[in-house]
Amino acid sequence: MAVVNDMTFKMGGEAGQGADTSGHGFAKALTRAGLGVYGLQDYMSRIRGGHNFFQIRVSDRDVQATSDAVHVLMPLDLETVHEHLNEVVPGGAVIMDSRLKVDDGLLTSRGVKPVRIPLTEIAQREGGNKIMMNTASLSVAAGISGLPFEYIEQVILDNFGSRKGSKIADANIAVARAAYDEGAREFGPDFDFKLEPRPTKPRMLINGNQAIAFGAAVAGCRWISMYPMTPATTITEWLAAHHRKLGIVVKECEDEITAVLMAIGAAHAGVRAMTATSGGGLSLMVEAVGLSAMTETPLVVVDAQRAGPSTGLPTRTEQSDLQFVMHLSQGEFPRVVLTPGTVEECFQAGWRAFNFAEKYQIPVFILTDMNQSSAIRAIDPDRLSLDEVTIDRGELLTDVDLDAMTEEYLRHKLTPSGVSPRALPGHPKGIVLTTSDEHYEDGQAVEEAEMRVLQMEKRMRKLDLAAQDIRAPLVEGAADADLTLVAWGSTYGPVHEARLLLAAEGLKVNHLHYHEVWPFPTARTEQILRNSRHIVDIENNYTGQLALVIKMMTGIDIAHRVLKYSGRPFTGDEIARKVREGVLAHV
Amino acid sequence: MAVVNDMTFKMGGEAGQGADTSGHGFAKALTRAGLGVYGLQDYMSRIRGGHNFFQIRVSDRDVQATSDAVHVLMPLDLETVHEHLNEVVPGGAVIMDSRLKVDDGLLTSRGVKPVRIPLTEIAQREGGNKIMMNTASLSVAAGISGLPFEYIEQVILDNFGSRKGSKIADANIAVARAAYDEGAREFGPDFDFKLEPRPTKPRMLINGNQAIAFGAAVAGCRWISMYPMTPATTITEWLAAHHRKLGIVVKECEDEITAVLMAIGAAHAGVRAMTATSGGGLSLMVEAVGLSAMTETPLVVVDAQRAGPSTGLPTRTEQSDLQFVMHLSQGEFPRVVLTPGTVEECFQAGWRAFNFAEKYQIPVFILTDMNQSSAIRAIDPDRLSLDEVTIDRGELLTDVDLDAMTEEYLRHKLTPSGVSPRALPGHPKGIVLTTSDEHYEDGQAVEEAEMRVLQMEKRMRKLDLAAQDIRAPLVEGAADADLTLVAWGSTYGPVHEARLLLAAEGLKVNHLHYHEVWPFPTARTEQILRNSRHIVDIENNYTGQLALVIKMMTGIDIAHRVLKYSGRPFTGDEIARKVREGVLAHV
Amino acid sequence: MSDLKLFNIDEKPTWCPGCGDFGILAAIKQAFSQLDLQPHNTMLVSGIGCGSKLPYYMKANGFDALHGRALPVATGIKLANHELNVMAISGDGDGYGIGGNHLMHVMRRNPNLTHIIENNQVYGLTKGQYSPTSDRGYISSTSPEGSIEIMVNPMAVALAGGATFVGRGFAGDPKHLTQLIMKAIQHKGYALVDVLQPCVTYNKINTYDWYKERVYKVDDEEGFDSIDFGQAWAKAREWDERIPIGVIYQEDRPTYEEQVEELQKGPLMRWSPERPRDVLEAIKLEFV
Amino acid sequence: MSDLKLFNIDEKPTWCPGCGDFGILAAIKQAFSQLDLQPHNTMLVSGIGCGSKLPYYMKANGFDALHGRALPVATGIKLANHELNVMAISGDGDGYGIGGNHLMHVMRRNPNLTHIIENNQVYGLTKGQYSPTSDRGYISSTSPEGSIEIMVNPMAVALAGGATFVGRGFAGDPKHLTQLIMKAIQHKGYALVDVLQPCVTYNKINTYDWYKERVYKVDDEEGFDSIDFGQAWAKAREWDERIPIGVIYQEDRPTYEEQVEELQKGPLMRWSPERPRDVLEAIKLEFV
Ligand SMILES: Cc1ncc(C[n+]2csc(CCOP(=O)(O)OP(=O)(O)O)c2C)c(N)n1
Ligand SMILES: Cc1ncc(C[n+]2csc(CCOP(=O)(O)OP(=O)(O)O)c2C)c(N)n1
Ligand code: SF4
Ligand code: SF4
Ligand SMILES: [Mg+2]
Ligand SMILES: [Mg+2]
Repeated sequence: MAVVNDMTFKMGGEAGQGADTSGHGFAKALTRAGLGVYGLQDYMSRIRGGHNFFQIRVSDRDVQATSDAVHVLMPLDLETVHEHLNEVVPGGAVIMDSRLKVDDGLLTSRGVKPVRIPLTEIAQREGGNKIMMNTASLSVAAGISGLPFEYIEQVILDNFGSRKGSKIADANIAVARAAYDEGAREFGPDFDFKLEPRPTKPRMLINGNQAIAFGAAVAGCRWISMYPMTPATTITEWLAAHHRKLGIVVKECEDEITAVLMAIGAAHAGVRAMTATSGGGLSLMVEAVGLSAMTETPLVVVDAQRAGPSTGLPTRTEQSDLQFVMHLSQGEFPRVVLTPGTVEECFQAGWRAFNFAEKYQIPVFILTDMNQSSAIRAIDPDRLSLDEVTIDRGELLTDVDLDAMTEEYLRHKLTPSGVSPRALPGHPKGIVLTTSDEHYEDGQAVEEAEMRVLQMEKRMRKLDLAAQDIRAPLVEGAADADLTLVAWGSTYGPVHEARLLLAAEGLKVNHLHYHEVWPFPTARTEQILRNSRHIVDIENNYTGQLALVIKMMTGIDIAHRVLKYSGRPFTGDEIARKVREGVLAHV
Repeated sequence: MAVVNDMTFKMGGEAGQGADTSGHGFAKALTRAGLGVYGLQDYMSRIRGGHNFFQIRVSDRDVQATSDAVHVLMPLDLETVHEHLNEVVPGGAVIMDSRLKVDDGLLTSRGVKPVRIPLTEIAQREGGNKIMMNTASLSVAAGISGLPFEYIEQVILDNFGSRKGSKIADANIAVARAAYDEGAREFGPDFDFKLEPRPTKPRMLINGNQAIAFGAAVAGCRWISMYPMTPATTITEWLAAHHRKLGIVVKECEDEITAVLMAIGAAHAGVRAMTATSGGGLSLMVEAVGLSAMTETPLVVVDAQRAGPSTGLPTRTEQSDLQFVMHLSQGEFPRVVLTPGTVEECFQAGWRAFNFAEKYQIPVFILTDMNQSSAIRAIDPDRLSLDEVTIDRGELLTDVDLDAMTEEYLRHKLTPSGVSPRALPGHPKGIVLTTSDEHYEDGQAVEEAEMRVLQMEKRMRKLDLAAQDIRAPLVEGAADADLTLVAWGSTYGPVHEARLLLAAEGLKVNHLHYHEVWPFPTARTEQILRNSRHIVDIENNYTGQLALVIKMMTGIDIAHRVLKYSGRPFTGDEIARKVREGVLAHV
Repeated sequence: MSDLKLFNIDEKPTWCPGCGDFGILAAIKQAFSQLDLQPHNTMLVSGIGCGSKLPYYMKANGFDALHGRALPVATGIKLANHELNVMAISGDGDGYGIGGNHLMHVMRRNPNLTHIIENNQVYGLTKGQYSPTSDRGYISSTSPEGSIEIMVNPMAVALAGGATFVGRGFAGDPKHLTQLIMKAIQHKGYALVDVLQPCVTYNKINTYDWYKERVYKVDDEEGFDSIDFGQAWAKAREWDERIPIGVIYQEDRPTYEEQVEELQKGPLMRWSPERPRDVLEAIKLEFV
Repeated sequence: MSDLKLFNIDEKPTWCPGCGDFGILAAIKQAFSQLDLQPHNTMLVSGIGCGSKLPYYMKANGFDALHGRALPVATGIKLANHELNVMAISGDGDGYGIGGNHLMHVMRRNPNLTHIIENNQVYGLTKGQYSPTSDRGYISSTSPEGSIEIMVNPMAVALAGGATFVGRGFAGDPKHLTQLIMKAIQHKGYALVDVLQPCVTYNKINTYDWYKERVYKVDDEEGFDSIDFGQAWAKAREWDERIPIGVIYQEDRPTYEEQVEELQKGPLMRWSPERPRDVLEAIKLEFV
């Protein structure tokens, strides 16, 4: 019996063979078909060779993570077969060029179908270039699973955009058509995993970094200074590609120290400014973050985490900078840490960060990670709604305010809220003096204890205020749960999938997801966790950093932890299995 | 009735007037007299002018902190009188040049004695230079309190060392003699605070930075690379001054990034190496600390804390980098954090750090602070015993080991302990390859998950091992205490004094002092704190960082906190008062 | 010309009496006034050090940043609001030591910034350690046997690095310094002004007298033309015996701001953060 | 001459086929072998980038440090054990971008290090952004309208900064490069070798052909003498039309190690950490 709209495709090969681009195109076709799509990229820290893959999960529902099971494997080289064959489910298929030297017995013994098609030959014959083999392979996948050809054709036409009707588009379409037909004809009848379009209104296919960048764009960010670092670079690259439309200044700097300090300078002068980096670059920004705090200059820093310590695994994922960003730089000061876990939350973090930064005149961190930065998901465009966005610049003095001013302007005025009205340099009534030294209200350096204490308390008051703006952690699932899965950031997806799996087994389970983690939502956390019978902390790191923060803030000890630090993201199956084995087996 | 050997001297004036040097000389005289001496320096972030002071507490016992009460004030300028007169106790004295324009009524109304002596005149008349006024002032102090003149004379002779019997020494002695005699004669009979020598064997007068540097010297440190930063610089300056005797390479670098990386390079090549800085410089070292961890290169970093955030109060004290050093740099890795609180502990941290660093091949932090770096204390030389020092380089392969090696050398070999035997580059059998990327045992970069996990676990195992080497926190005072004072680092002194004061009032109080704080001594902490009725956390910071760490590790919430973040150190009186008012009043 | 008093402030410098920084402060105020600048359209961005305290001591927008980090903050400010006259102020440790890389790269960008380096050839505020411009052999607490590095030659580095204005002044000649700073401000592009600044407390070698015996004005040299790179290079390499002051080199090259598209319609900070809805919706459609 | 095979290792480079780094790797091995070096007395210290992976691909002591940070680690190693032949290896982003300040200051120190900069005028490993040596106008993902900075001129910077050996090679001419690297290793002091290295994947401007059309050997020029600073300076400023390769400049100056007292009796790492008890007790007495 056919399984409809619940399957996973995986294309793998050497870097440079284009598994990612092709995979992305296929994901687009599936999105157009109205299906739930989650696509994950996996690559090595090298430009050519090695082994990369792209994996796409498809479903009738909105899928949020990848799965362990693969239904269609599309190896562009031999290594992909050896690496991933064991993931292919019985009944699944391996789409191979006829000449790929694989012993079919290896497949058939596992119940996997060898789908041998002369891919290279088709590419060369129909398209005149064997580089179109990827297209051929994907078209076979579409053919055997019954995805109507028009979706493939449309994506090809899109990709060669302006050159519609061009030779190259036509050639690709010819290759696709031939491969599709042969696949459908020869292997379709015997293949039980099928795709059926579900017409909907057009949907977006977007990854976490694009969502952050788009959020920043909507928030009116006009400045990004940065230094390239995986997996943060694509945020800048997206903004650079749109710089004309957005009127945004994009500056690549000589290092991350410069990048963050230029952003601080720009923010001080009055523009919404950000920088984006990963751990190593963030390490170099540490001193400047303290400068932002002390001078009360708004600053937005994206830290796209990867597996550390040090250079670590540059293209692999991890959630291991939480405590680092909570405590980085000498001394004590208020900061906000946002930890989005979905593209929607990435978008929100992207715009909300600027409001936090400007309202409280503090550094704000957006923590994302390798997995989330590049994983794509199909969503309804309304989920990134421009209507929900507010732009709140906080107590920013206008020229009118300043014109009316009768007293000397005090940049660091002591106020009950802790927020000092901000003048931008340039107005005769608002001469702005600030400094990284502790200071008087007017920005002159201070030595005496009393003012030091007052300024320290003033700054720290802003944290209490910001706490009121922080969104409570999400709780999803059973209200009277026996089991609470606790997580933050990009593990939202797999934990969500795991919850569904466990709930389907009859468990009363819920999911506590932290997407805005500092100032810590202590009261809400206690309210939820004090009522949970069993709590499992799930993190993509070694030490269970969120669990440590929860304990630090509430005293609640989360005894069960599912931690992963291989540099790879969780799958929902994996979490469900580990919860079953590691926790449920022992309670 | 005379109070014997329990008083505090304070000399104050503009930067450049020499309150610190003179004060230090006086402290030396008192030390020679066999008294307990604790001397504290306080200065502004400027080179001339402003207001600085030097305060010396003297006692029959070993005093560990300064006090609120001053018995003899020696103002070198008017501001000192205005700033500090209110600290002088009834019966105390202000030693002034006859011409200093102070209304004596201000003093007498508070029961304070104006001791007017023509200091400048004496300096000029007897010594030929009014710069000797400081000497005159101190000599009056000695005169009125009855310290035998020989102690003053001896220090003067010492200071002009090689020039003994020189004109300048003679001139100073003449000034001192005249001032001493006039003070003793005119004001001595009427002054009730007296000093009596207590002959002992010779004692040392040493500050925290000297003790750390001396500890490092004893440990065989042969390398310090640094960039100047208050209050860490004096560690390097002390080592530089002794570089010939110690055969140590001292390198001032272009910045802290270079400083720490040169130390890592030197350590990798086989020497015991360190760097010393304060918060801003530490912020710049963050990335390199991760490198040390990942490449398993021993590294010792001293962070002499000052009031932050950012440049903050450059010459003021604070304990606000604890959580920063615990979590700094991306990713997760083992580290050790030592937090000495006395000169003895500074010495111990100074040598123990190198053993931790080499045995576990990790970064080790010594956290000290402005106050401790420059505060001097008189101690029995046996308290910095060379006999207690061990040098343990851990699993360091000798040439003999390497000669005998039959297999390829693996720098990052997986071992049960997590420690991989270390070869130093240079031996034909031990080619050493390492990298900041995650790696195989042989040092080649790795992409695959399995080895990543194994290396991660290997590194983290070293933390468990290091935990066994960590010294338990000190517990002093009543075994069955009703009240436990919890503190770390340089607050040891004032908390110690406060405990004595509170105990003297009949309270059952003890003091839990953390001097080696990470890996955290969890079991011992629970053992002590679970038995305490009332716990007060005392820290020189805003957020109570140790209390947060304790809660994170044990879940124990310390409700009462005595926190100070004015940039000034605690006094014992102050803590005792705050505990009485803030805690005891409410229980 | 604006009123010099506009730039006065009721804050007494904490510098040691006699410090060369007083002369520099006076010269900057003079230059601002003579160029008709106002406190509100000027911005001083400094590092950390004795000299970097300068923004405290005059009325103008001021940002005392981090040790070594005046340039990137100043560049960010300038690009966000290029109507401000932005001046960066560093010490020698600050500008040539820890901040050296910013210097190397700002020269490639050529933003319209004036950069004053108060070069006392020593670390003043941290009490007298040797600096990157200390003479080889300089004895200090961190170089008890004398430093073994050769000194940075800021003029040569600036020429090699592509600076479009390279000048040197002397704090002991505030009049000449004022003229020099004025030229630097008027220059369109990055202008480096290295100022020989006696530190009376710590540097007992490079004193007022030491400098006075050596400095001479390039303008007094017949035939010297600061537009000639070759001549400039020759001057840049002089030290020891004779030390040239004045404009060593000047060149015309587009400024950074002129080349950033987004700045052509006026200062970036003037734009509202609200972007047109249709632009954003159109971008969203790209994902569909 | 040692056996070239000594330096071979069973690890396949992950570089793109045709990458200029292959030529550099071959030249380094050749130079080591011809100078009779051995894996155990050589040490390669690199940053992070495509080129910085080089230490993985040959048998020698190796330390792949941080992006931009090869020099300080190499200096630390060299001073701790000056019997090792230490070579630092950087990319252009690595060495001239983020690591620029280390370059500026290592030249003042003159440790006996060989520094190879694999200059492909692009950020390779992060996928093709423009670098400090990219030509002005270079189009990349972070400079969609072309970069607006002028490129760093490494040769000029090295001469102005006080480097005692300044050379340039071309990855497309490994024989010449081998000779150059040998001279750099033989040079006593800091030797900068900038190597023009085509990045076949990202840099479509500065290709093998582009370089081939332009490079020429300074040794082939009549009358050229690398000891003459003036001639070197002239060569250093050439680019665009003609690009000189070979030893541009060479000078004798004491090395860093020679000037550090503590190193005169042999490598620092040979000393035991145990210091004589009497020395320590004597120091303790100073506090009494
Ligand atoms: C990151 C960092 N490192 C070190 C310091 C300490 N520090 C303050 S000023 C200074 C040097 C000052 O020398 P210079 O820049 O020449 O200025 P000067 O005081 O001589 O005017 C140093 C090292 C600091 N504030 N920040
Ligand atoms: C602190 C830090 N910032 C950024 C990166 C990311 N990164 C890795 S390699 C590289 C640039 C590589 O360019 P280059 O140095 O020219 O070497 P190439 O790859 O071209 O050989 C960057 C930016 C990093 N590893 N560390
Ligand atoms: S220490 Fe030197 S530079 Fe600093 S204020 Fe005093 S004289 Fe000026
Ligand atoms: S990306 Fe360029 S530099 Fe990197 S390996 Fe490929 S060709 Fe070489
Ligand atoms: Mg200086
Ligand atoms: Mg490059």
